Formats: sequence, structure tokens, C-alpha cells
Amino acid sequence: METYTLIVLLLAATIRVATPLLLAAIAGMFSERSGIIDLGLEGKMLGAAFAAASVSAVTGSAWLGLGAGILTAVALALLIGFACITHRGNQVVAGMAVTIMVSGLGPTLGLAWFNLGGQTPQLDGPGQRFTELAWPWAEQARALPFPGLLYAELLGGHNLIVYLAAALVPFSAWVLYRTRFGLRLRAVGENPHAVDTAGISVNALRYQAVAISGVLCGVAGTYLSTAASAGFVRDMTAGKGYLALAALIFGKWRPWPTLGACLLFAFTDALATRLQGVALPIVGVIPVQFILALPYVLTVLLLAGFVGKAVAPKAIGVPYAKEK
Amino acid sequence: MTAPSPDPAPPALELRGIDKRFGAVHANRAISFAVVGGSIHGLIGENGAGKSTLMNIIYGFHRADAGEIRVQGRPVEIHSPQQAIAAGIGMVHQHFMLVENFTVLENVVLGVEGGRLLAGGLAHARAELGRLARDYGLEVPLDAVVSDLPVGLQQRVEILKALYRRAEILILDEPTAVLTPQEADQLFRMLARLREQGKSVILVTHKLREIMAVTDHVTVMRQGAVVAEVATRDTSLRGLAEKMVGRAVLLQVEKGPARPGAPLLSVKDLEVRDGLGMARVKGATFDLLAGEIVGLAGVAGNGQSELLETLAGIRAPSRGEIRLQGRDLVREGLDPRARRRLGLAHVPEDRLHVGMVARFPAQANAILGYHDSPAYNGGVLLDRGAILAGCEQKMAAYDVRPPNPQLRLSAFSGGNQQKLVLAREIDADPRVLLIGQPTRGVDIGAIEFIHKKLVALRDAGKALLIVSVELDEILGLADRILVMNGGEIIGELARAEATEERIGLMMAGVKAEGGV
Amino acid sequence: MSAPAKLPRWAELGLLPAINLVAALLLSGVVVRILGENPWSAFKLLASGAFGSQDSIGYTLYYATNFIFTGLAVAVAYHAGLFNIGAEGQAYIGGLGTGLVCLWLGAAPFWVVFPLAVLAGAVFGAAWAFIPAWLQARRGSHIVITTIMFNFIASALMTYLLVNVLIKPGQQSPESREFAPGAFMPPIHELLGRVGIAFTATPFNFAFVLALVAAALVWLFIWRTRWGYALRVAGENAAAAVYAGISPPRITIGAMLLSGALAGGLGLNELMGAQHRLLLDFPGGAGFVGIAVALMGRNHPVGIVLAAVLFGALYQGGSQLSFDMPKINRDMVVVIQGLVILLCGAMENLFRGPLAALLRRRDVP
Amino acid sequence: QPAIVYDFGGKNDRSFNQSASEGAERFKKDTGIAFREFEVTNAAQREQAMAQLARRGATIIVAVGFTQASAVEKVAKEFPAVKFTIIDAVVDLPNVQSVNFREQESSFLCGMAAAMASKTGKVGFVGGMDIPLIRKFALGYTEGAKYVNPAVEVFQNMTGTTPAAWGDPTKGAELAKSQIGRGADVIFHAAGNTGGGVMQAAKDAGKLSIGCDSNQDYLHPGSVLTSAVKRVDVAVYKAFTDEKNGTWKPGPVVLGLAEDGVGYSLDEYNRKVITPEMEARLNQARANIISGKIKVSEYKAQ
Ligand SMILES: Nc1ncnc2c1ncn2[C@@H]1O[C@H](COP(=O)(O)OP(=O)(O)OP(=O)(O)O)[C@@H](O)[C@H]1O
Ligand SMILES: Nc1ncnc2c1ncn2[C@@H]1O[C@H](COP(=O)(O)OP(=O)(O)OP(=O)(O)O)[C@@H](O)[C@H]1O
Ligand SMILES: [Mg+2]
Ligand SMILES: [Mg+2]
Repeated sequence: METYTLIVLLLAATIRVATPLLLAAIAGMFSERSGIIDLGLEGKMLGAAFAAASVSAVTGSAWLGLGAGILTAVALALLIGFACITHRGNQVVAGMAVTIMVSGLGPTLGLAWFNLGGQTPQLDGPGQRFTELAWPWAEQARALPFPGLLYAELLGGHNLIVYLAAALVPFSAWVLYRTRFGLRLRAVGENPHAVDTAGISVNALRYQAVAISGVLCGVAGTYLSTAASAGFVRDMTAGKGYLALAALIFGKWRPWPTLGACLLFAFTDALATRLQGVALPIVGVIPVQFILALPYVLTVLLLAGFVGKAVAPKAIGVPYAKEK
Repeated sequence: MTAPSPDPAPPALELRGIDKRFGAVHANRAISFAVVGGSIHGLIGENGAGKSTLMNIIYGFHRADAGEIRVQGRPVEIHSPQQAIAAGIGMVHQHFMLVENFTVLENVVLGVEGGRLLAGGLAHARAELGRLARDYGLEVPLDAVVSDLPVGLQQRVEILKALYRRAEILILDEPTAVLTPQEADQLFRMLARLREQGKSVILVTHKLREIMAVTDHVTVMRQGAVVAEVATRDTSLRGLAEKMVGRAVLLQVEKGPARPGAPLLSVKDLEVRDGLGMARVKGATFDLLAGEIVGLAGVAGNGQSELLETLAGIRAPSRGEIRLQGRDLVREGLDPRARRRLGLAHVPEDRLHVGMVARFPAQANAILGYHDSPAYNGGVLLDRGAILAGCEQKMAAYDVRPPNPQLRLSAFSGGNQQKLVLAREIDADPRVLLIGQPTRGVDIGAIEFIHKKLVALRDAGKALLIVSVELDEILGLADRILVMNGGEIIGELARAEATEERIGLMMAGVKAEGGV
Repeated sequence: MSAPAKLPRWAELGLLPAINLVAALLLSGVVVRILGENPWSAFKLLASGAFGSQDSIGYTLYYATNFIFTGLAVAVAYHAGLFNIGAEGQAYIGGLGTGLVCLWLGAAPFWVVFPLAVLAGAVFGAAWAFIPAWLQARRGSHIVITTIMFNFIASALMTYLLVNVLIKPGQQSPESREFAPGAFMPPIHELLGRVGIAFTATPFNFAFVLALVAAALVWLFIWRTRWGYALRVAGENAAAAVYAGISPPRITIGAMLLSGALAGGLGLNELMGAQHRLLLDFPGGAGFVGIAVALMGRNHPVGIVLAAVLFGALYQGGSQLSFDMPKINRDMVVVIQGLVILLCGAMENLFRGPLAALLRRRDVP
Repeated sequence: QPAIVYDFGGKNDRSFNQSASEGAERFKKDTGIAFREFEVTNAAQREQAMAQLARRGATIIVAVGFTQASAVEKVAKEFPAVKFTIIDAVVDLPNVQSVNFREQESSFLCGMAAAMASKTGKVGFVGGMDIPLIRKFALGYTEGAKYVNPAVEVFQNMTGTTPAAWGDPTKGAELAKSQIGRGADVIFHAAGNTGGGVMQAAKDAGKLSIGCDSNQDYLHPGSVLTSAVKRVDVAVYKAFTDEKNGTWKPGPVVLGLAEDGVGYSLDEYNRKVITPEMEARLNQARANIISGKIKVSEYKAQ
């Protein structure tokens, strides 16, 4: 197949794989910028994936599913907030606890409600999923390779959530750097004492941040179960929450670089898929395990080579107490 | 004092029976006093007397166990800084409450952005700050990132924050501890202007000269209670000092003439560059002799700190040599631990962040840097008995309060934390002692005590290098004075030849006598 | 808001955790109820499943052994200010080292294999931690990312080795051949048997003792040696460390080496003690559980041992529960585990205030 | 009392373990005899569960999956009176029956079906993890495809290297999309729950997929070409029944096309996509494999 087509398809795959990562990473960004380590990304996504698939299966509406996904993830986020903000619990433990709990709760409820072994029913009906939106004349455009394929496969042909995620990056950059909320958010993650002396409630701010993280994780989870696949399967997040966290750190807790990190992870992943079993010059066919490890190795190399020190928000991980 | 006053103008701020305990520590005992509107009110007291605690209560950071706060005669509930701000109270904390990676403008508007979007609020603040700058002489580069600013300017940002929030009562907790004399002068001029505008100021400080110079009234605290409240003009420096400490204090350093001996530390052509490659110390060459105290004077930011850190081994020089006991510390690349073993002790300027670990108990802090010395170690394990005994002994000898080696260092007041660091370094019986700002933030009794210790060390034949922005201190302690300007040691004066004016000129970059 | 209320030591260390545990179990009980089982009998099963017989105690402690090793690994790094998410991968590769020694020295007697296996486990585990540590110390690469990545890389490497190199020929399962008996960690029931005490045969083995020894040594190291002191200083305040002549990069590397070596101890229990062969995914998530164990145990070896036993009990008791109560499946057990971690680990302060108030009221005569 | 121990996937994995569970349930329905079951979550539980079942009076224990071999070996020695049936592995003990399937044979037929249905001459395979069992599927599939069309191109992808590889439908969908992008129009999965994503992606793209282990044709009628069926259910049912009737025998049992232990599915859901010509050719090949005329190679770990 010609290189051009390959590249377009590779990039299209990159976008699809990057979408849930990006949503989760930006979710984490809001939480961590406020000073709350977000190790619960995985759990919130998983919870949302389950809720979205369940509601969509029952009601037949992906939109209701999305709503349920968001509600669930926000509820979990607030639970984490309750533990870490109100009760100053350990943020890492809270995130992990919620993740563990959800990974058991999803299948448990699934089994009780649908009796399909902890999975949700297949989302097959019309409107039960966010399906790919074909852009006008995409089919015709596909015929003329350039720029038709680009138009049909890369720009078009994704589901709604993908576009949502793409729009999220400039939007969150705007929120972070151009709004009052963003200013306060950045401040509270750096020096909550300063925020407190400025007469702003540290806890309220952190709850808001955590809730936003919930909303975005809700969208990410919904993407997994009602867009990228068609139903909930146990542990279907498969570590994406942790990868998103890595992307967030890689992106130095900023929207655009985080987008870059997500695209990079996704691209190496898509590339690795295509390199499986392909005979490469000099080395020949590389064992599939090493190809599968490629994205991780590459990340480490990039991290060591090109990216400077990532400086975390200063107050991250430290419960806020007025009297030190 | 509770008799109904016929005076129609109520005090700007009045405290009635404020009481606060931290566990066993009774930090404030039924404190009552009033701040007259349009005045500067001084608050003094020994380290740990409870001044900061009281100020934090007024600003809503701590909650008093009992008592009442009145603003303009009306009782107010202050349980949060927000309520304090609403009541017209502003505070500049001992440790700044700034977001370091924000710009000045962002720090000022934080909390009073004036709308959901930043752009409008920032523009408004820019204009308003321009006005404040004109009115009070508070110039600050608004778009500079705070961490890039010298402390004096950072403090100005804190004051601007309060004024921008229309504070009528401004609390300053030890504002001059980190300032150069010039910066302090500017601050006081500005406070005077605030007073002219009818605003009230509470000034917490250990420097009695400042109290005498700028305040209208003084409240003296000791062990959590108010022990005196006087009009400044009715008292004297000595009188205040006695009220504070409860005994007579020496305000001058008492010492005999120095008997300098052989050079202990020799520095030759030392050059230090910062992270950006800029030379901060340029070709420094000097000796420290046994039995003398050398003062290193200079306006902050002229390379003294870098020089001190390089000698101590925290920074690496780009050129030059430092000889101690016949060994070239630079060429051998000795780290601070190895230097300590050779008898080079160091009291860093920033004791809070560099010289100690706030969350460790006092006894763990008392061995920092000496943790692998045989005195504190058995074969493999640390000798806990020796560590505890060492700490108790230091606490007793340096009057560190409370004398509890198990207490986390952060639970001690600022001054007591400092004393412990000094005790550690002086007690190690070093050959050469490097000290940055020896008495920053410590009370007058402690200053007397520290000065005595330093002189005793000198008289025992050790070499001391003191970096201080307090010319008083340099003039009081030093036997010989080096002056730095722009990274160069531009002059050296024997104590006898040194006057405040001559040093001042040299600090400003004037090399030879006579001047420009 | 006020600072966390102070409690007497016995309440802090005994009563509060107990209350949290009970709260977690009550919440789980609600879920059990919803599933249509009797919560009370479920708890009895859970408790007796974890501690009710020699068999269950054996399994509980066998699981706990893994968690002690990984919990200690996480804690040592934590004290140096490093968040080591890579205990899973380090345990995996450390186990590879142990496994290789056991395979190669097949015929040798135990006392020859044992020290070498311990050493190899530690060295391999440390080596796997070294790269992220070095990258953090010298290149500033964030250790959280690199250790996450190294977990993935470890499993890729192990899958490759087990499928292509170490697999026992002609076998479906990607496992090595069985170790020779010289490479078996003595089971506790055998050791007890020698002194005349009968104990049911379980995978509970001598590695548990090693884990306790490791915990004691870690405690000594961290709180009683100058190196541990240096490590804690660097972890709390890097500037103060530099001032004291402690090199933070060296501490980073040293602490991670130690951390990886401790994680490598898991292979002693899991491979030499229980599985007697190298197999896929033998750490089974213990590296991640170690994070929760370390944090719940306040990064103190005693706390870690207790938390590890609690997790071991949840694993074993939970397995028994799902065995005896068909409606409670393995997922439900995971929910209970999550709730326990949440309440005991993250919401430990939930009942602190009320408890402190209660105790104060009682103190007043 | 009969008992069954499932592997990590759990009894509801819509595939291998579920098939085993269905066999057990059918036995219960037919005979009214209840059975005990256990889903393991870590390696140590296998041995523990089997020993416990044996102690509590299980007469026969079916261990599902090759990972249980070593546990069966240990426990079977300890309880010589209890009968064990292990699926997908060989344990050579007098009280163990080892049931293995010739997956390569059904894969071969599926490969043939794929090649016949493919319009592009390109077909795909998505595996979970790169382990011998999955290579066995892949090899048979490739041979079958080549048997029909020697020029056929077979894309092959594995999902991952951790156990998550069996439960990652998103990744499965992505792998399928990538193969479709390269021109594949029939994709066979042997990846557990990950396969759900593969089949969904194929359906979304209007391509065909092939199910695995259980008959998965019903999941997307008309889009699932067929399924490589592995009758674990039959094996379980038979082990239980034989035990009950006293006809259970230890030793190896190998189930292939000849024994109807494996096969390709044909039912109302995929009737439309398997043309009569295809069916004829598949049946012909089936007969030839049984008779030995077609030799399907079996992947063996070296
Ligand atoms: N959060 C706290 N917990 C326990 N004790 C505290 C706390 N804060 C202050 N203290 C104690 O309260 C007393 C008063 O401290 P405070 O900081 O108010 O003193 P200060 O007068 O400001 O001293 P300094 O001049 O050294 O700054 C000290 O004994 C101190 O140790
Ligand atoms: N494994 C380790 N873990 C934590 N800290 C360590 C470790 N090894 C050394 N350190 C600390 O790191 C610093 C340097 O270690 P080390 O003792 O090897 O230096 P050194 O120069 O060889 O010391 P010495 O001169 O006393 O022999 C010391 O502060 C030491 O306490
Ligand atoms: Mg103070
Ligand atoms: Mg002070």
C-alpha cells in the first residue's frame, strides 16, 4: 500500500487511540493543578464506562449513557474529594481505593442487573453508541487520494467525542490561563496558603477541580464503552488511566504539551500495531513482545533525551491544613 | 482599660481577652490591646512570645479559643481571611503568601479578579496599581514573575495585595527581617505615608531601633501575655529591651581587641557563575585568619550569598581555589560533609529552607550535616543517646524553647528554630565558621547571646566570616570588613577605619576614598 | 478548620484503625445485603476464612509475605521522596533473577541455592529500578512515568522470555520447568514439623520470616543509621540535604536500588515458596497492592507488616467467602477490598474528630 | 459431587470458560446434580481451591485451562481418589484425564472460510497474548487461508503482554481497524474479551469477523462469518456424566474435527454469509482432515 495512505490511516488511528487518553489526562490536569494527585483516573473512567454502557443499553440512548457516565465519574470524584479534601486522606490511596472498588463494583452490578457475567449487553441498537460521523461527500472524496483521503479519514470519520476531546485542549488552555477560575486553580496547586490568605476557599476550589476531573473522566469512560467499543467489559480501561497520568506529567501539567504527549503515546501505539510481524531492515522481524513494548521504551527515551525536568504543582499531594 | 471611653472615635482595632492554646503551649493569654486609627502600633516580644499567633488570629488564620475582636468599635467575627479582608484587615506574613510562579499582577488580583474572565480584572488592577505606586511610592514590575524578584520587592507585592483589597489595618510580621537597610527605609517611608492617609499599621519586629523610629505605640508580649503597653515617645530603647526580656540587656557587642593569627582559610581568585552562566563572584581573593571575625558587607544580591555558599561547598566555583588546612577544597571537590570534617561549619542565610528539615524533630535537626560524625554513631547504628543528650545540651546552652528534643522543628517559633541551627554549627567547634545573617529574626536577648558566642569563638582562635545586611551588626562584630559590589570584593577596611558612611559608599560601588 | 485532632497513642494506633475497618465492613455489608446474602454470616466466613484454621492462616500469611516485600519497597522509596510505582516490574524481574538461579543450580542443595537466589532476586530487582532511578537523578525524568513504563517493559520482556526461551519444551503453558527440590523454600509446616508442631500444608513458607527480617532491617536502616537519616533528609528537603553534604541524586539511586531489591524478594515467596517454577505474571498485582500497603502502614515497617497481613486476610478470606457463598463472587470480594482501602487508608480521619471529642469528654471528671 | 475450577477469565468470559460453564450447567439441568465452582483470581488459589474441593468431597474436578496444569499435578497426587479432568494441558497421572483440542483444525477451516469470503485477498488474525495456544490458532488459520488462496495475505496482531490483553476491547477494535485499513476484510480473533472489540469494529466497517471458542455468530448476525468452536462444554459435560456413570477414564483425550470436539459454526445467524459453495468446500476439507488427506500442522513450543 502506498505510503501516503498508510500515513493517513496511521494518523487516524493515532487520533482514535489518543482520545480517551487525552480526556483522562486533561481531567487529571484539572485535579492535579489544584493539588490533588489523581490516581483515580482509571477508576473514574471505568465507572463511567460501566454506567454509560448500562444506561445506554437500557434506554437505548447514548446521550443518556453519557449523562450517566458523567454523573458516575463525578460521584466517584467527589468521593475521592471527600476523602482527600475534607478528611485530608492520602490522595494516592484514595485514588487507588476507588479504582479497586470500581473494578469490582462494575462487574458485580453488571451481573446483578443484566446477568451477562458482569458485562453489559451489546450496544447494537440505533443511537446506543456514538458512531463515526461521515462528513459530507466523504465517500466521494475518498476516491481522490489527496486531499480526499485526508478529508474522509483524518478530519472526518470520527465520532463526536473525538471532536469534543480535540476542542477540549484549546478550551482548557483558555480556562486555565484566561479565566478567574483558572488563575485560582493554578494558584491553589502551587500555594494553597496564598489562596487562603486571599480569602478564597481552598477546599471549594479543590472540590470544583476534582468534579471537573470527574466530568472529563466520565466522557472518557463513555468513549470507551459506547464509542470505541460496544459495551462494558471488566477492567476495560486496561491501564489507560495510568498512561494518561504519565502523559500529563510528560506534558508538564499543561494542555498543549499534554496533547502532544497523548498523541505521541497513541502514535507509537498505532505504529507498533503496524510493525508487528513486519520484517524491518537489518533487524528482521522483531519479536512481537518488543514491538508491543516499543511505545513505553520510546517514552522513556524521549523523557531522558528531550524533555526537561517536569516540575509538578508545588503543593501537589499535600493535604491543606491552615495550622501547619 | 475597659472603662467606657468618652472618646467618640473608637480604635481602629481592638482585641479583648484573646486566648489560644496549641496543646500544652499557651501561646496567647487573655490578650487585650487597641490600635488607634491612623497610627503605627509596634508589637515586640521574645521569640515564641506569641506575636505571630496573635496576628494570625486577627487575620482569621487561627481561631482564638476565647476573646473578641473589634474593628472600628464593632465586634467582628473573623474565622477566615475572607472575613478579615472584609473587615478591612490586610496582612503581610513572615513567610510570604505568594504564588511564586505567578506574575506580580496575577498575585495581586488573586481573589479579587473582578469577573469571570481575567483580562478585564488584570487591566483594572494594572491601572489601580499604577495609582497605588504613585500614592505610596510602591513601584513593582507588574509583569515580572515573583520568584525572580528580590525579597524586598516580593514584600512590596504583599503590601500591594493588601492595599488593593482596600485594607484599613495592615499587619506586618517581621517585615524587615529579610530586607536590606535601604529596603527597610523605603518600607518605613511607605508606612508613614499610609499613616498619613489614615490607615493603621501593626508592626511586629525584633528591631527596637525600628520601633523607636517609626511607631506611635508599643505593646510588649512575654510568654503569651501582654506585659506592657506604652506610647513610644514615653519609653526608650533600653527600657523596651528590659520589658521584653525581663532583665537588662547589652545592646552593644562587648569584645576585646582581636589577636589575629595564621590564615586558616585562603581564597584565591574565586569565580562563581550562576545557572545562566553569569559571573556572580568575580575573582575573590582573601584570607581568614585565626582569631578574627571578618564581616562581608554589601547590598543584597551583590554576590555575598553566592560566595558564602561556594565556600561552604553548596555551589561549585568555575575557577579559583579555596584552601583549608593545606587542602584545596575546590580541586579535591570536597562536599559540605567533607568540609565539615575539616572544620568548616556553615550557618546558611535561609535557615528555614536550607539549614533544617522542618518536619523532623529538633534532635534530628541538631545533627544535620554531622549525622555521620563518630560522636553520633556507633559502628553501624546511630547513637541515639548521644543525639538526644547533644540536643538537650544545645537547647539548654542556647535557651531554645520549649526545650523538647522530640518536638517537630516546625512547632517551634521562628527565632527558636534559628537558635538551634546556630547551636549546632557553633557547638561543632569548627576552625572556620561561615554565617549568613547571624541574627535574622531572633529576639534581642538572643542577639546578645549569639554575639557573645561568636566573640568567644573568635577568642578561642577560630576564624569567622559573617555576611550580614545589618551594618550595625557588621560594625559591632567584625574585626575586619570586606565590601562586595557587583560580585567583586571592592575594598577592605580595618574595624578602626570603618564608618557607616565609608562602608555605605563602597557598597554603592565607590572604590577609593574620597569618592565621586 | 482545625488541625487533625490529637488522639492518645493507643487510640491512634489501635482504636481508630479498628473503627475504620468496622466501618468498611459495614459498608460492604450493605452491598452484601443488596446481593441477597446475610452480611453477618458473610463476615464470619471472611474472618474464619482468613484466620479460622491453620490452612487459612497459612494462606493469609503467604499472601502477606508478598505484600510486605512490595510494601517495604514502596516505603523506602517514599522516604527518599520518590514515588515508586514500579514495584510490580521490579518484583517481576527480581523473580526472574531468583528463578534463573533456581533453574541453573537445579541440583545443588538448598543452602547453596538459597543465598544465590536471594542475591539474584535483589540484584535483578535493583537493576530494574536502577534505570528509572538514574534517569531521575541525572536527567530529571519523572520517576512516576518511568516506573510505570518499566512495568510494561518488564512484562513484555518476561512474556518474551517465557514464551520463547524459558518455556518447558512441548508444553502449552508459558512456564519454565519445575525447580529441583533444592530450590524450594522450606514451607513453614515442614519447619514446624521438625520441631514437632503439626501444621497444615500451605504455601506459607520461610520467605515470610525473610520478609519480617527485611522489615526489621528496613526499620533499622531508615531510623537508626546515618544512611537512613540521609535518605530521609533528602526525601524531605533536598536543599537541606545538599547543605548537609548529602547528594540527592546519590540518594535517589541508592534508595531505588534498595527499593528494587526489596521488591525482588517477592520471588522468594512466590517462586521458590509456592509455584516452584517461573511463570507469567507471578507478581499478580502485588506491586500495586504494595503502594496501598505502604501508605496504609504509614510507611513504617510495623505498619506495613500489619497492613500486609490485613491485605493477605482480605485475599484469603475473600477467596473463602466466594468459595462458600455462591452469590458473592470474586468481584464482590474486590469491592470489599476497595472499601477497606478507602476507609482505612484514605478516610482514616473520618472518625478522628468524633473519637477525640468522645475521649476528651470522658477525661473530664 | 462434581466441581469445576475456572481460569482467570472467569466463567462469564463469553468464550472459553463460559463454554465450560455451559457444559456444567447443562449437566446440572439434565441430571439435577448440583456442582461446585470456583473462579480463581491468582495463581495460588488454583491449588488451594482444588484441594479444598477435594477435601469437601468432590468426586471429580474439572480444571479449565492450561495454566492449571501444575496445580492439578500437585493436588491430584495428594488426592489419588479424586478424579481430575484438565482441559488444554497434559498431566500424566493415574487419576487425571487430559482433554486437549486440535484447535488448528477448526482454525484451518476458519482460515479457509476467511479466504473464500475475502474479496481483497487479505485476512486478519488478532490474538490476545503471544503464547503457544494462540500461535496454534494462528498457524492453523494461516494454513487454511493459504489452502484456499496461496496468495492470500494474513495480517497478524497480538494485543499485549499483560493479562489485560484478554480484556481490552478498545485495543481489539483498534487492531481490527488497522487491519481493515490495510485491506483485510475478514478478521479472526482469539483474544477473549478483546475479541468483542474486534468483531464490533468489523461490523462497524461492514467487514466480516470470525468468533472463537464459543459460537459467537449471534453477536452480530450477518457480520460474523463463523466461529472456531471448541466444545469445552461437551468435554465438561462428558467428564461429569462419565464420572456419574462410572465410565470416566484417565489419560489423554484429544478432540478434533473427527470427534466433533472442534468445528466451525453454521446456524441461522451466519447462514447468509456462508454460501452453499463455501459450505461444501468446508465440509469437504473437514472430511479430508478427518481422513488425514489434509495435514494441518500443529504449533509446538520448542
Ligand atoms: N501550630 C502550632 N502548633 C504548636 N505550637 C505552636 C504552633 N504555632 C506556634 N506554636 C507555639 O506557640 C508559641 C508562640 O509562637 P509564635 O510563632 O506566635 O511566636 P512569635 O512571638 O511569633 O516568635 P518569633 O519571634 O520567634 O517569631 C511558641 O511556643 C510556638 O512554639
Ligand atoms: N544506600 C544508601 N541509601 C541511602 N543513603 C545512602 C546510601 N548510601 C549512602 N547514603 C548516603 O549518601 C551519602 C554518601 O554516601 P557514602 O557514605 O557512600 O559517601 P562517602 O563519601 O563514601 O562517605 P564516607 O566518606 O563517610 O565514607 C551519605 O550521606 C550517606 O549517608
Ligand atoms: Mg513570629
Ligand atoms: Mg520570628
